[in-house]
Amino acid sequence: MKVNIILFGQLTDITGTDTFTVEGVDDTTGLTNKLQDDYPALSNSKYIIAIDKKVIAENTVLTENCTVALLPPFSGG
Amino acid sequence: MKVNIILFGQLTDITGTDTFTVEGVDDTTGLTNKLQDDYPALSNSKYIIAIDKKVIAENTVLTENCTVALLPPFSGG
Amino acid sequence: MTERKPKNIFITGPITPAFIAESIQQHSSKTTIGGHNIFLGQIRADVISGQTVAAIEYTTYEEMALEKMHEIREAIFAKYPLTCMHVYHSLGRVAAGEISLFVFTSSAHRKAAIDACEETVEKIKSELPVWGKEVFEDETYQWKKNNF
Amino acid sequence: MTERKPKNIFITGPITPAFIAESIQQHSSKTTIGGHNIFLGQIRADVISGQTVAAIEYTTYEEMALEKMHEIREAIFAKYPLTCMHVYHSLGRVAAGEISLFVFTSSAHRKAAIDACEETVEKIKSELPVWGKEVFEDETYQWKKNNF
Repeated sequence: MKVNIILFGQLTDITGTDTFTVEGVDDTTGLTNKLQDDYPALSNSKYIIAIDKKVIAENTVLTENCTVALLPPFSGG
Repeated sequence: MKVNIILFGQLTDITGTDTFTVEGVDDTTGLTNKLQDDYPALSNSKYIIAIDKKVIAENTVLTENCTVALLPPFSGG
Repeated sequence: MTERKPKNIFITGPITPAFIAESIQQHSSKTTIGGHNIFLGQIRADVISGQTVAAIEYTTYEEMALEKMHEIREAIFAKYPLTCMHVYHSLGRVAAGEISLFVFTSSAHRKAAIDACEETVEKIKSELPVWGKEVFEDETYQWKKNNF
Repeated sequence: MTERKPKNIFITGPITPAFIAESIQQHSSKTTIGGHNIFLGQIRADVISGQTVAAIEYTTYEEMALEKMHEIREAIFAKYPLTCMHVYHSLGRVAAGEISLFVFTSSAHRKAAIDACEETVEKIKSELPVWGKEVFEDETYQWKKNNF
């Protein structure tokens, strides 16, 4: 299963990119574990997760081709 | 003793003028009694009194040539 | 704190959007400001017993009003960490849809500007010797009453 | 109540005083309005460890931000008797002294416009997926943190 990842703000300083795809993960816990393996600095970062623009509060099953956004604390205005 | 009277807002509809002078009154109670004799509709009007721009809360002695303002409820803005 | 001298707040006729824009523009050099709050009072075309308000005509006891506004300003600056505050009020005739009151506060962080603006508007409405005469389309009128 | 569709709130670069004036002017035909409240966010030239902020560069998750703004707008209209509300937020680079946020509420009586404006500003700061990058004069940067 392929999911699309997008990152914002200070998280892009860690990954060096703001969009990529990940394969072989089933849920958000699996995904964040994989991302923290690939980018260890992510484990020290504060962020929330949105799947297809809806913020989730707990581990959630992913669906084929969904978009998972990693959102650091908002700082608009 | 002569005092200067100025009126504002709806009070000028009663007096037909906004400035005049009054003689022969010693304090604000004497003054308002005289004004209400001259303009009976004033006794049904709500207003506060300022002497030389300072609002007074109780009967106050007048001084020669002072300015007494009759101020109906404010409605700016 | 430097003393702030009474300044004139009265403008003859309506306060224009261009005047407001210019006032905003003048703050672009004050780079300690993080938030501005603006209140604008606009004349409503209220319908009262079938008559529509066409304009409000404002009068004031100017000397007393400027002294009172100075007091209000001093009290607001003493209470809130403001960078600046500007107040303008119309005198004379202001038509329905036009602006008659402009209160503009600025501060480093938004809370002070927001709270100071609201408090200043309330004080202007309740403490400033200004009177509005609601003139109907047929030139009859009634005296405006403020609600608190 | 008529449904309000998500509308774009984003403007590339600063929000100009002329744009604000035009927005105010457009309300002169709405003669049920008695009070407008406007909040403007301006970029501060903060000094951090000897470095001065020259600009903030804003980015957003636009699709999500517009949906969220739509939700905020619906909630505000459900809570307050507003005549209208307009929100604009900058994207891209906004220099110190320039304006990056413009929230504009209008109502028949002032209280609704004032309260709705403040609540909307707080929601924008805490709920909209927008990020600010504080760029210093030497083009180094740090990520902005909002205070609540």
